Amino acid sequence: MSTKTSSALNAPSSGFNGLSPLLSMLSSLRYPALGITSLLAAWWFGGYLVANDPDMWAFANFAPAPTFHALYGLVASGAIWPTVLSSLYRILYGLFWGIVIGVPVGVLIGYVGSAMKIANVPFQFLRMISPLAWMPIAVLAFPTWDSAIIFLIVMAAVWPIIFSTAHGVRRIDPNWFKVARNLGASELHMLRRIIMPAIMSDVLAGIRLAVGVAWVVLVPAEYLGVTSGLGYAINDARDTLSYDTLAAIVVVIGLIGYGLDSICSLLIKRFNWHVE
Amino acid sequence: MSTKTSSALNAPSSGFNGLSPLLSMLSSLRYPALGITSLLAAWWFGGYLVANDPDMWAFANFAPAPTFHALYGLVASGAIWPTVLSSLYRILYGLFWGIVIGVPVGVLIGYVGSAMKIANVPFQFLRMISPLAWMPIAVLAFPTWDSAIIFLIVMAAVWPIIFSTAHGVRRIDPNWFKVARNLGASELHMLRRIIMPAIMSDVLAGIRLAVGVAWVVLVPAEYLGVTSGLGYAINDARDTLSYDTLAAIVVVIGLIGYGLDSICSLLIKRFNWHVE
Amino acid sequence: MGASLSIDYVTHRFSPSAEPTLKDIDARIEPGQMTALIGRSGCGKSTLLHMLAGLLIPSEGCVRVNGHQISSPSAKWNMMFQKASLYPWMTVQENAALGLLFAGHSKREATRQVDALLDMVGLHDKKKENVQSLSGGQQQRVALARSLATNPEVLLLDEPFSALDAFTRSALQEEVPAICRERGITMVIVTHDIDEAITMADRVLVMSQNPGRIVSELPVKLPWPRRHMDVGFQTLRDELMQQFKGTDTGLSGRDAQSSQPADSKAESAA
Amino acid sequence: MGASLSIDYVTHRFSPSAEPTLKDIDARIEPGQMTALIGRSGCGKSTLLHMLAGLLIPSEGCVRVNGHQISSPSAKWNMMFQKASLYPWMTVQENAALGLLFAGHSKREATRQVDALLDMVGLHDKKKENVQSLSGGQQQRVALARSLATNPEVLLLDEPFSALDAFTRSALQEEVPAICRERGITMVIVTHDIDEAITMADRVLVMSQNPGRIVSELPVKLPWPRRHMDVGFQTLRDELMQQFKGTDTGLSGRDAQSSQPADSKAESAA
Amino acid sequence: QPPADEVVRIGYLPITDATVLLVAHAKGFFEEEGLKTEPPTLIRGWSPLVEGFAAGRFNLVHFLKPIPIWMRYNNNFPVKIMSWAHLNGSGLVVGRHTDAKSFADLGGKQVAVPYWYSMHNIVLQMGLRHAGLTPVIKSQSETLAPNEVNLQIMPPPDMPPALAARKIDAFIVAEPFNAVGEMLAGGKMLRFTGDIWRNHPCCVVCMNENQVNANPVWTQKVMNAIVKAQIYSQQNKKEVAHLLSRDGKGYLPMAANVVEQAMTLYDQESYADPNAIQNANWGSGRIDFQPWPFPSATRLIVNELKQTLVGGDTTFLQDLDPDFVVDDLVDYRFVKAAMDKHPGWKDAPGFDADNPFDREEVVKL
Ligand SMILES: Nc1ncnc2c1ncn2[C@@H]1O[C@H](COP(=O)(O)OP(=O)(O)OP(=O)(O)O)[C@@H](O)[C@H]1O
Ligand SMILES: Nc1ncnc2c1ncn2[C@@H]1O[C@H](COP(=O)(O)OP(=O)(O)OP(=O)(O)O)[C@@H](O)[C@H]1O
Ligand SMILES: [Mg+2]
Ligand SMILES: [Mg+2]
Repeated sequence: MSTKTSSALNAPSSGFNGLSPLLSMLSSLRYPALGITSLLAAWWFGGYLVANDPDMWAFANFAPAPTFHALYGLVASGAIWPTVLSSLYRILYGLFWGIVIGVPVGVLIGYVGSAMKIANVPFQFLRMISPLAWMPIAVLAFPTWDSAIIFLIVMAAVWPIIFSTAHGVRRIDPNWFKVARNLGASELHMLRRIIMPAIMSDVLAGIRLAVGVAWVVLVPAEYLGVTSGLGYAINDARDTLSYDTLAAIVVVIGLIGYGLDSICSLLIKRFNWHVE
Repeated sequence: MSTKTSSALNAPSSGFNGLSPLLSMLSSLRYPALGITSLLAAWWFGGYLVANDPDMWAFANFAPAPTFHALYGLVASGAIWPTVLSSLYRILYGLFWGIVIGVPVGVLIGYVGSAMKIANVPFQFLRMISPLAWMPIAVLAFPTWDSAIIFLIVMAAVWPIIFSTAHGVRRIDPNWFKVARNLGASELHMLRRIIMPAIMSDVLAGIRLAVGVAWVVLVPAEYLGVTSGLGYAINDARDTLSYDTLAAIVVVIGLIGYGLDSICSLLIKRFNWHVE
Repeated sequence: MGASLSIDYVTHRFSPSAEPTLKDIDARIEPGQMTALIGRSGCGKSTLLHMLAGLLIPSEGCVRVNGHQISSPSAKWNMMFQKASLYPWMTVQENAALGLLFAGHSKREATRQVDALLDMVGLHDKKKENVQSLSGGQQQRVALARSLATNPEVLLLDEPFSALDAFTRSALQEEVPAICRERGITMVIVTHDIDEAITMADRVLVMSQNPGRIVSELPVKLPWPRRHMDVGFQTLRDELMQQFKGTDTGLSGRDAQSSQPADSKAESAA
Repeated sequence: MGASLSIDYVTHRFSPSAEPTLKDIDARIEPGQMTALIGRSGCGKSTLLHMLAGLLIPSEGCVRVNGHQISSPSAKWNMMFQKASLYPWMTVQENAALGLLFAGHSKREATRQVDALLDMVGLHDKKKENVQSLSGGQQQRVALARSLATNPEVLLLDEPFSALDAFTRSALQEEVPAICRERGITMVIVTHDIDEAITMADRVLVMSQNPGRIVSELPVKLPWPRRHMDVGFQTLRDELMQQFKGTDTGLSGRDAQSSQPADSKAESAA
Repeated sequence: QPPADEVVRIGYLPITDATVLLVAHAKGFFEEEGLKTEPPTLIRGWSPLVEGFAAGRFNLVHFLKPIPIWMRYNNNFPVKIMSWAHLNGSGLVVGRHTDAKSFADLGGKQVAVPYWYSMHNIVLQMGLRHAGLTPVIKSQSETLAPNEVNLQIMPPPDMPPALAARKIDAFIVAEPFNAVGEMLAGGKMLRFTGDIWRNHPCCVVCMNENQVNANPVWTQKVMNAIVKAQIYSQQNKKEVAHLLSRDGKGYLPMAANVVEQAMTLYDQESYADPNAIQNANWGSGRIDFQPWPFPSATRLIVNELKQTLVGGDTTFLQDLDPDFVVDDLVDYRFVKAAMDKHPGWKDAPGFDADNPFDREEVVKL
């Protein structure tokens, strides 16, 4: 999405430039390339600093070169795939439940004032509980480790979704409700035709945040009785001081997260009704 | 905040009911009371289930009765205060930096299209990094344990703020930009007079989420060389399997979090320009 | 068939401590009658219309439709708002068809029905477009089609043609009452245009401001369609203009600076 | 002092593949001149005004102010939008004073200056109120005050009085040109009201639709203030009405259903 | 004021393995040697402790014995083992739902270990292999063959509830989590590790080689204090337990009675069924303290590590020569000098007056 103002002003003319599609695609990659380059540069520089510090050189493995070497090793040996799959499964399952619970609850507390008042105190308490504090409960309450981990992910990921959704509902133009009632909308119509389309981009923004939170929680969650997954691999890498592997796993998580986020972005574009 | 529709329809008449202020205050506590009661009931029931399981009865200490007993002990002995203070200090400090970094960055990527494109990839990678994966870096890069912990909190709390802010900027009515430019607003005016007031409630919604994330991260962050704090106390409780203390600390975190959240809510009300 | 409306001693304050915006409004409207409401900007016309639509509950008094007090909106008494408030995620057609969808019609049936109305308001070539790309007047016409489509018993129009050019406006000033007469719809139109009031209504209510009251009422007993140049039309216009002028000098006395030139102009226009 | 405006062969398409919305618009406006732009709803009046304000870049041709091509908005050429677009977190006063604040005036000074304007538009008792509680016409008047306050060289008004009652409107139809004359502001007003065009402008441009073109131009050489009943006024009105009618039958032929009754009505009005 | 790196900076985990470091601090042994100390820093988890040590935050730490092997030979970090921290001190606890009486009964079961590179994992796998079972690392959903034992890594605090909720069938861990597992989760001690491998090392005291070389005098003083603490701890287990606990100086978060049971309860009546103490004649305690880093034990560990199943990449281990490690990894000079100065260590279990600095490793499975 481009600047509001410049798009409002110049969008019509931008279609007329003489660039071939390929060239314009390349030039649209300019910005991401700049971003990636800066990240790599900062990363490399961090590694360089550490490598040249007499006390800390042992940690210099997290620099880009060893990391990509380790990443290559992980991919080439195929060791990464089961790891990725099992974590992805947990994340997606957790997000699924986060959405299934979070969106309706968010709409409810955004729309119905009393629901909001009832839920406020319990939600404030629940959402501040660290996954590490939930762990004993998860261990006691769930039959399998996987379900305990998914529970931890849900307990962390559901809040951004609930809050974003509720915030979106509260920001809906009150006139839109009036007009709909006035046209005879039932509560169901209101939900399907007015509220859902109106808040879609907020829900997706919440899900985007939830994706990040889910990955963040995955690492402590995979302390629990599992022997595969990216969080487990990170714990393992730290245990063996293999900071190259650790950084490689972080890169993998970043790539997957980026993929999930891109899906959300696409959906936001799809459901965004603001004219650009 | 009450239902949009009911407020739009009935707000004018609601001021005229005959209840005395005291009575109406009491009746406004009805909903929170219901919420708290349900939470306590669910909690009590969970404890009851565990206590009646022949295998797990020994872990039933997290139930309300032992918890409040432990809480009383913590408060009566005064042991809780230094714990609360040191964590609160870290959280507030972390939130402070989260806001100081997050709001400008969020405005920038929401407002300037190219900034968004540049930052997207690096941000997607950075935000998925678990505090546990950051830990080695934090230990290396920061001179004190406290600053390492605050770094971990910032790295987790900054994302909801950035994303909420950027989302808010992107949702600003394009006409508002047009009108402002048309009236001769400089970029600085735009920021101060248009963007900031327009996104205030989004920023605060982001901060509300960040408060939750900060508490969640506090527990693993206080793995690191500190000897006080609520996260530290939770870790202690876990090490000793004193689930009553663990639950009591969770209650304390909930209370403080609720307090912080209420401040945000008040500010949201203060800065919300939607007519109710 | 149309419904009867009854406004029973309605007084409204937006906050308990404020001066009343509307005061002791009392009026009855027969089924199928077409009533115009005129008055100065800010006198409370939209507020009164919101009450008739069940979108606002008066702080005193009540509003009845067919004798039943109304307290909530319904598709039976439809209001077209002063601001178009279209849904930006829907096309023109979808916006216009919304009321029919809510009433349980299939998408196809609803589309078919609104197509005729969209043709009538001159938007045949904009049906599939996003409403955000419409001009101000086009948006207003979509809102009009949307209100007409629900086929309500009571139709409340809040300055429905304010963004239209003279020709489009003039066409619709004829079409809309024709539709209402045909279907027996009770119509209330708020307008700031005295000619429009006379062209479209069976009677005209004049509101004063601070507080908003109904200060006079004029039946319009002219044949349809009404011609601006007819003598009856002109007489009525003069009479209304006098009434209207009275709302300012007599009752508020506040709007002095703007009312002074208005008087002189209006006189010359009359 | 006012600036000169020059529209040089402007053609505009909202998307490269679409039919042009504006086609070959070419016109020059002298400093201090007051120009009215009339045309059917949706013909492109607002689009053209956006270009004059620097808020939209034409896909072909260009717009010049005092000979310099403009490509961005500026406080020197101010546009009052068709939709009021007030900032909901500000009071009436703050909204109106915004342009002055941007121009570097102190808050006190800005407030003092807009107070007079707010009095003029009849909002003296609403100054401290939130703009969301204003009626449609009141909001429009705030926007007008905001535009006037910046004291621009060029003032672009997009149907500025559409939500106002006859009296308020009539007062402002006199006040606004008076201010422009006094300060030498170049004014362009878009309106759907032929009387308004004649009352306020030195010349009237008539636009056709599909595509939007300027089809005719009429100088208005009447003394100020203008009276609707004057003979010169009536002649001009009849002439414009004919031109206006031509924009439909001659060039688009699409709006048939709505234009038919419009013609008959307009004729009777003329 | 001594330079910053001469202040003794201890990092520790809140487990009984840290006893000697904490006792040396609590009892002022460092100060007796003329050293300045900072209060020991509590860290949760081996990884942050290793990172803190490698980043120079600490100059005196305790590590599980395999960790320095890993750091020195996989990461080339100049770590040196200065002495042992304690002997024995761990056990294998089985859930009451399993009825397991010996290693052989663990076929098809889930067993949790605290850390792949730990004595616990090594001893557990020695036992499993001896019983003809194969340790595997599989996901929970995969079915296990009757002769397979699935291993998983788990933070010690989660082990007792996991055992109670029957998610795992057994765990092997250091004290006091065994004691907690017995008391709260109805677990049974299947076998003490010290009853399998006589007086095995568990944690070791480590320092940075550069620091040692740069500051031999300082190092000697530190080691003197450590040896004194070893002797004191071995002779006053009960008092030390109280001292470390929350009720004493609060180095550990546990209550005194838990720490006490974890350090002292070691009799055959209490642990008859299953028979957790089969070699009572060894004279070991539940935990014992003895500083000398017997080379034979290091050799055994390196050899065993090579056959121990762990979750990471262990290629570097295969080329590791145990005899080289014995001399390269451990610094015997300072501990020897300290032991010569403070002979109280001779009371330690398994002391052989004829050959005090060599021993034969005894493993009875
Ligand atoms: N952003 C846009 N994208 C596509 N089409 C647009 C856009 N904005 C306006 N249009 C189309 O351009 C034409 C002219 O619109 P414009 O708003 O200029 O009309 P107008 O003359 O101001 O009409 P009105 O009197 O109803 O306000 C309309 O048909 C409209 O649908
Ligand atoms: N929500 C509100 N809160 C407070 N005051 C309000 C609110 N809505 C309207 N008002 C005030 O009530 C008065 C009547 O408003 P209303 O919108 O009914 O006027 P109107 O007759 O429709 O005017 P116009 O012709 O300008 O649309 C105005 O002075 C307005 O400021
Ligand atoms: Mg109104
Ligand atoms: Mg327009």
